Amino acid sequence: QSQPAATEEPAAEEAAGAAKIGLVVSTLNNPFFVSLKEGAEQKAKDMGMELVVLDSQNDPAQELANVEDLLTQGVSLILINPTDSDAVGNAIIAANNKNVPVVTLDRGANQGEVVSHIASDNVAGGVMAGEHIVSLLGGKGKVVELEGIAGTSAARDRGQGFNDAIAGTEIEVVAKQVADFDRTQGLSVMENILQAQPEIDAVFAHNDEMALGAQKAIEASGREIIIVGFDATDDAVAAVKEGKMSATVAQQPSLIGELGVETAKKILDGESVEDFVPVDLQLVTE
Amino acid sequence: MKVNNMREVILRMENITKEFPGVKALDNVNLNVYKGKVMALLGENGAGKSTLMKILSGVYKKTSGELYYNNAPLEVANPKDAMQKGIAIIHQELNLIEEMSVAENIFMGRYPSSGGRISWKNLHDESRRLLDKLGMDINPKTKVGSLSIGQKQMVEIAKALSFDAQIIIMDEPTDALTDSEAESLFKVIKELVSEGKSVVYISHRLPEIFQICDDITILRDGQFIDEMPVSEMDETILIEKMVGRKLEEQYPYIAPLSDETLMEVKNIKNEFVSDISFVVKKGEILGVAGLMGAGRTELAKSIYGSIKCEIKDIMLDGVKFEAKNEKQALSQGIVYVSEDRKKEGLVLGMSVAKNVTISSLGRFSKGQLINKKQEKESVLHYKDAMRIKTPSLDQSVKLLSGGNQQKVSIAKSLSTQPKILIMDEPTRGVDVGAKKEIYELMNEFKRNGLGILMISSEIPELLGVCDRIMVMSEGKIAGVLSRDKANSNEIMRLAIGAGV
Amino acid sequence: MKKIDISKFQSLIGLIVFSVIVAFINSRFMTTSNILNILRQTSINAVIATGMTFVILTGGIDLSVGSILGFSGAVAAMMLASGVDSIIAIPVALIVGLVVGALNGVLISKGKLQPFIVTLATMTMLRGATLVFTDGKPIGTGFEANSKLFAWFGNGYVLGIPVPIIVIIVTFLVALFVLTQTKIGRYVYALGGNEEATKLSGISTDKVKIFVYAISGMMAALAGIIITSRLSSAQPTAGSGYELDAIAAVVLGGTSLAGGTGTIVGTMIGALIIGVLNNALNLMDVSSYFQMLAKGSVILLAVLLDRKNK
Amino acid sequence: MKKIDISKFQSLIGLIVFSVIVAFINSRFMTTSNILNILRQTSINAVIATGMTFVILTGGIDLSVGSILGFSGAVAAMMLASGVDSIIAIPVALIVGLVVGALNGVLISKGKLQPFIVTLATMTMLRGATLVFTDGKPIGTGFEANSKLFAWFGNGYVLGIPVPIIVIIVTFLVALFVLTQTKIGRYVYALGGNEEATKLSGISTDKVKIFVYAISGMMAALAGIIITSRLSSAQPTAGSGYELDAIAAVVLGGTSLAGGTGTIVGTMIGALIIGVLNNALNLMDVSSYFQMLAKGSVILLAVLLDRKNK
Ligand SMILES: Nc1ncnc2c1ncn2[C@@H]1O[C@H](COP(=O)(O)OP(=O)(O)OP(=O)(O)O)[C@@H](O)[C@H]1O
Ligand SMILES: Nc1ncnc2c1ncn2[C@@H]1O[C@H](COP(=O)(O)OP(=O)(O)OP(=O)(O)O)[C@@H](O)[C@H]1O
Ligand SMILES: O[C@@H]1[C@H](O)[C@H](O)CO[C@H]1O
Ligand SMILES: [Mg+2]
Ligand SMILES: [Mg+2]
Repeated sequence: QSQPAATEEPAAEEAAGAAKIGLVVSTLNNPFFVSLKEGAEQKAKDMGMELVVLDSQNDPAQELANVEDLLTQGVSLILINPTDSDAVGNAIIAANNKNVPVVTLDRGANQGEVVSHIASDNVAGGVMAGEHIVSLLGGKGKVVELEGIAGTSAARDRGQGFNDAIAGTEIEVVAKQVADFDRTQGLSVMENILQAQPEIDAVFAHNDEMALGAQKAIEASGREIIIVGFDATDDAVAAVKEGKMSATVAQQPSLIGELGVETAKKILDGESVEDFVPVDLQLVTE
Repeated sequence: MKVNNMREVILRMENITKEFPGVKALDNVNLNVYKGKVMALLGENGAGKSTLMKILSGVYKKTSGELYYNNAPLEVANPKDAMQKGIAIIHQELNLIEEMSVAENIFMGRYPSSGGRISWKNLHDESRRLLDKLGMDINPKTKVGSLSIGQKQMVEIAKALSFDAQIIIMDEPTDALTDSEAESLFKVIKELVSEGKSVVYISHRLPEIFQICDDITILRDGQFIDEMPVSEMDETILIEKMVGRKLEEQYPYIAPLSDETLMEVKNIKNEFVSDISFVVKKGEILGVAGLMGAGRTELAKSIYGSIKCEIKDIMLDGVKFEAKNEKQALSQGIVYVSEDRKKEGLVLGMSVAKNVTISSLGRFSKGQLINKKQEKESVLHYKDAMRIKTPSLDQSVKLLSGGNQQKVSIAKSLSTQPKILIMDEPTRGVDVGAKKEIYELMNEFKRNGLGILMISSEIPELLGVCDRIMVMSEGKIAGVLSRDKANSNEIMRLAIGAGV
Repeated sequence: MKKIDISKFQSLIGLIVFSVIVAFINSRFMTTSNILNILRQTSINAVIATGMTFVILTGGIDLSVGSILGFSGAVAAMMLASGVDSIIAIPVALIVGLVVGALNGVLISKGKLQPFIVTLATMTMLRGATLVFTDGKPIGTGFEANSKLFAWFGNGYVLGIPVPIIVIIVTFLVALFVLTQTKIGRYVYALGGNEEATKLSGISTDKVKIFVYAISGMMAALAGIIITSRLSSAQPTAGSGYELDAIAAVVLGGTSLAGGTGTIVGTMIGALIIGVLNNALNLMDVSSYFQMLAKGSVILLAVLLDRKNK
Repeated sequence: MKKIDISKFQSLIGLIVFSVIVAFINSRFMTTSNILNILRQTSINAVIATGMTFVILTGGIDLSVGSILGFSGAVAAMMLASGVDSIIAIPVALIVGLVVGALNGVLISKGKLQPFIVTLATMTMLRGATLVFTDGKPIGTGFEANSKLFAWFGNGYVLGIPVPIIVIIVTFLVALFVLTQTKIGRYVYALGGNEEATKLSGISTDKVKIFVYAISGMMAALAGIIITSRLSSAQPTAGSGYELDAIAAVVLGGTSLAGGTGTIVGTMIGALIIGVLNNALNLMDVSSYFQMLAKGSVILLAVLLDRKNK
């Protein structure tokens, strides 16, 4: 595979002003990533760095285009929150080819050279949620799993962790439906499941948006069901406080964003960084 | 200009000019409309008649000129404005909403209502009254889409009458009508006139002009030629003024060359027609007469493969002719020219050239590749032969005058070089000069030993050009008359079913 | 007329047959509570599809309904969150939808633009506006006194019937009356049947167009209010993709996208087919991938059957 | 003819003016590398929009292109992953697209169904099928010898020009030739202008319909191959929503959704407008929410300007 002679030298302007770095976010249609972005923006402001944020709208092809556009702009480093760990590969390779360092946030990359990866472990989070439910139900009961957007790594990993955690107990998943990480979908899918299942003890939703939708459906049905979500968004934490949800696995999206910018700064200053920066997960219960 | 002092001019159009991009459709044209009189507006296809009337009815804006109504200057902003000022128009082309009922179409835009709710009873009663006046026996609740083209035309007429307007413009109203309906229309026109209303009447059927009009205004090539009372006119002078030259024999007839059979229809049967058997000889024009709804169009479409048949047994040139669709019919040498050029005949948005060759592209192509030079030459040939008036071959067909559109539609079918040409009302909307050109073309077709099935509601035309005339009634053949035996009484007798 | 009646009847029969089959497979399907559940879920799509029917009857299309839904929902929630009373917030949200819809209509009629592209553009713009305006985060409607009525709208009951179901019944009756008994309703059909002829009859086709898009916008806003009320929160992405479900309901109901023919009764049946389908597939715990397969097939089957009867 | 030429010219001028403005604001915009970058990004949409132009010219619409893209991409990746050579995998993927598209065409023509609803149904079904078939997971194309050619397709260069750009140039020329110089091209326009008259002119309108949907399907598959190659991975959700960008490109290019008029040159300009817009907004660091607002407005503006010139 031939490459054209590099006509532009992206790093050339680096010394001229404040370093400009790029952040490519998988989607900004989800409060989680909005927090991540805001954390990064705040940190960049504090540190006097210029940060360009682009939204991939959950489409890897758009993600690749965004990275290409950033490279054209001549950013000196790219923070990327992949739409998908496999599909992001060529975007990272494109940056590698121009010698622009890459840091991944929240979701990893399976190809290309990444200087550092900053994320919480979604499989571990799924396990946390699963174990919480196992202990509340005493290892026996019927649960419903509301899945995230089909094909996303977050959905896969959380589902895997959760199912690992309940494996070997007498907990049975009686319904498993996709609700697209979306609150409205969470509501109607849960309503229908409630109709179908006379007995449900707990619900695990792959994120809080779906959990909050499901909570509405359950509230309306007047049934008592344990709800566990993921993300610890403001709404969800409030719901946990009010006892409407049992727990949510707290990620710290804002911190992921902040750490991303900090790490970027270190890399640009020539300091060494860890290749994996884990961000704590926490089970938020009342 | 001779203006009779006894007449009261209710409307005057003075020095009207209308320019379209690349076309000066009207150039300083005058028109007088007299109270209680019928003014004929005549001219060749493309002379500018419809354009002038569209200016009067608010569809087009004039480029320059003045209008006076009861001697006061008149401005017409849009169609609604024209209606409110007492000017109603029956457009040359149908403007109906097929999915809606007859009554809803007649009163479109003016439904009687009370308390926000349409008064259906009122609407239907009023429509019934108008239809009765026109001698139309159709239920006001019928969907317009299920009517024949002639019936639709009658609905348009009812619509124009419903305004109770002072001036009623009729742009080729009898174009799609058979004689008996035309007669009902004439009766209505006489009533209108006797009530003091005025009519502007456009038609290419000259005998009608002498029957119902009081005065004649003639246009040629967008220019005003003359205005005079009908009483001072005869058909020869009229034609001469219209076309700007003398026109010999209106119906140029030549005798058939042989007696050999070209097409033999042994039996056709479906839900529209039955017991249909007849022959068309080589070099023969077989006319098809009948009242509206007799099933002539359906017969044509059954042969052509557009309508499914239970039985269809046809021999063409000694070979069994079988066509399940139009494509198969064309490839075996039969082509159909539709009676409804706008809906079925032309792709209005496409150019003249592309319309002419759409059915016969195979002749100009190697495989898929079109030879554009060859195509253009052929189109030019038809343009000249049929005197199609268009600024260029690339002009969109929808911008041509009605008669010229009809010529394009016929050219399209001729371009397929068929053995049998089925023409459904081929001279509908075509001026006298052009009609003759079409007849000449048909004769040339004849000379080549080919056959024509000509459906027409204009009996004089059938009598003038056909070798034999087949009369249909209620989906069956009521009789076949040879040229020497045929006359309009006999045709009418058979058409109303008296012959069976 | 008779023909249409038969075909209406047919899709209704299809719906009934399908329901009976599901009822046999899953006994919970035919319970009162599930039927109310289906109706309540269907109400959102049915309301949007009602507005969409007006638009499609004129031969137009409205892709912006989902974004209008999201936008007006956010407006309502924002007002409630800042203490405005429901009695103000609800009409304001409806008017916002109406105005945005009318704007679509103005662009389409006065600008002589294609409805598809205009509403595609406003769909994109309004979603952007909603995201800017909410900063990409959900807005809670609060649970204070001022939002009581608002909460009732999505969650309340009247004589045991959920309010959204009442809303859709009322909407249906009003739409039915307008389309069949009023002048403007008939002009909607006329415009879709033959725009040129309608214009020549002296009807202001521009006004009719503005009317239908305004109705569609207002219906979308109404749906936005119901959703926001049900979730006690306005999602900035609420309504994305809803246009397709609404159009599907209209077409399943036998309305032609070319305009001029169709009925509001058909649209209701179309919306119910989609609603029952979603519910049934969930009840039978069909995996979501297969749900897509099934949904697509049923839509195809429904239109094919409908056609056969014509 | 002259009129059309002027209008073509106008949207091109609009594109150029816009580009010049952006070039002033951002000096990186007009660099060779960025221009190649824009063209390469545009290639996906341009390829799909080319097929869509055929469909829209007949008065139809194809909503299933995004799903066909995803499906054929997955088929190609699956084959490559199991060791099949690119030289087989690429044509097979194209044929899959062609066949699925033809199926749309058969349903629409033989079934006499509305294109919108048929392709909406197949869009849903195919997405479901892709998810079932990939189990919702992305499929890597691998980096073995067998996928070299495939990788080159999306990432390679010929004389310094990225292959996807070559692909779109070739596609454009072929489409231009077919639409202006061949019988079938003429029939496509005729069908869109007046179906009834076209049929009575002895043209098999069914075949023309099947042809255009087959072309659209194949073009979508071609786009799927490019994307999958560029990402070295087939995403089960790839292509969702792409139909709207493709339709927007076609309409921006001056083609009427009613069918019968339009040009492939226009579509290319339309696709470029969208591509340049996306790139420019990114380069100028416009926040993503405002990008939506801007994109919608520019589309509106473009169609309004285009109309003014007619
Ligand atoms: N909208 C238009 N744009 C361009 N040219 C037009 C337009 N309308 C009419 N014309 C041209 O103006 C001329 C007059 O057309 P018009 O329809 O008034 O003729 P007409 O006398 O009614 O003919 P016919 O007897 O065939 O109906 C024709 O040359 C026609 O091609
Ligand atoms: N689409 C239709 N649906 C139902 N009936 C129809 C339809 N088209 C025509 N008919 C009926 O079929 C019969 C014959 O049609 P038509 O009037 O076209 O015959 P015709 O002899 O060709 O008359 P015309 O002089 O009007 O051409 C009529 O009774 C007519 O009402
Ligand atoms: O971690 C994030 C969030 O949980 C979000 O809700 C969905 O996408 C995941 O990647
Ligand atoms: Mg005329
Ligand atoms: Mg007839």
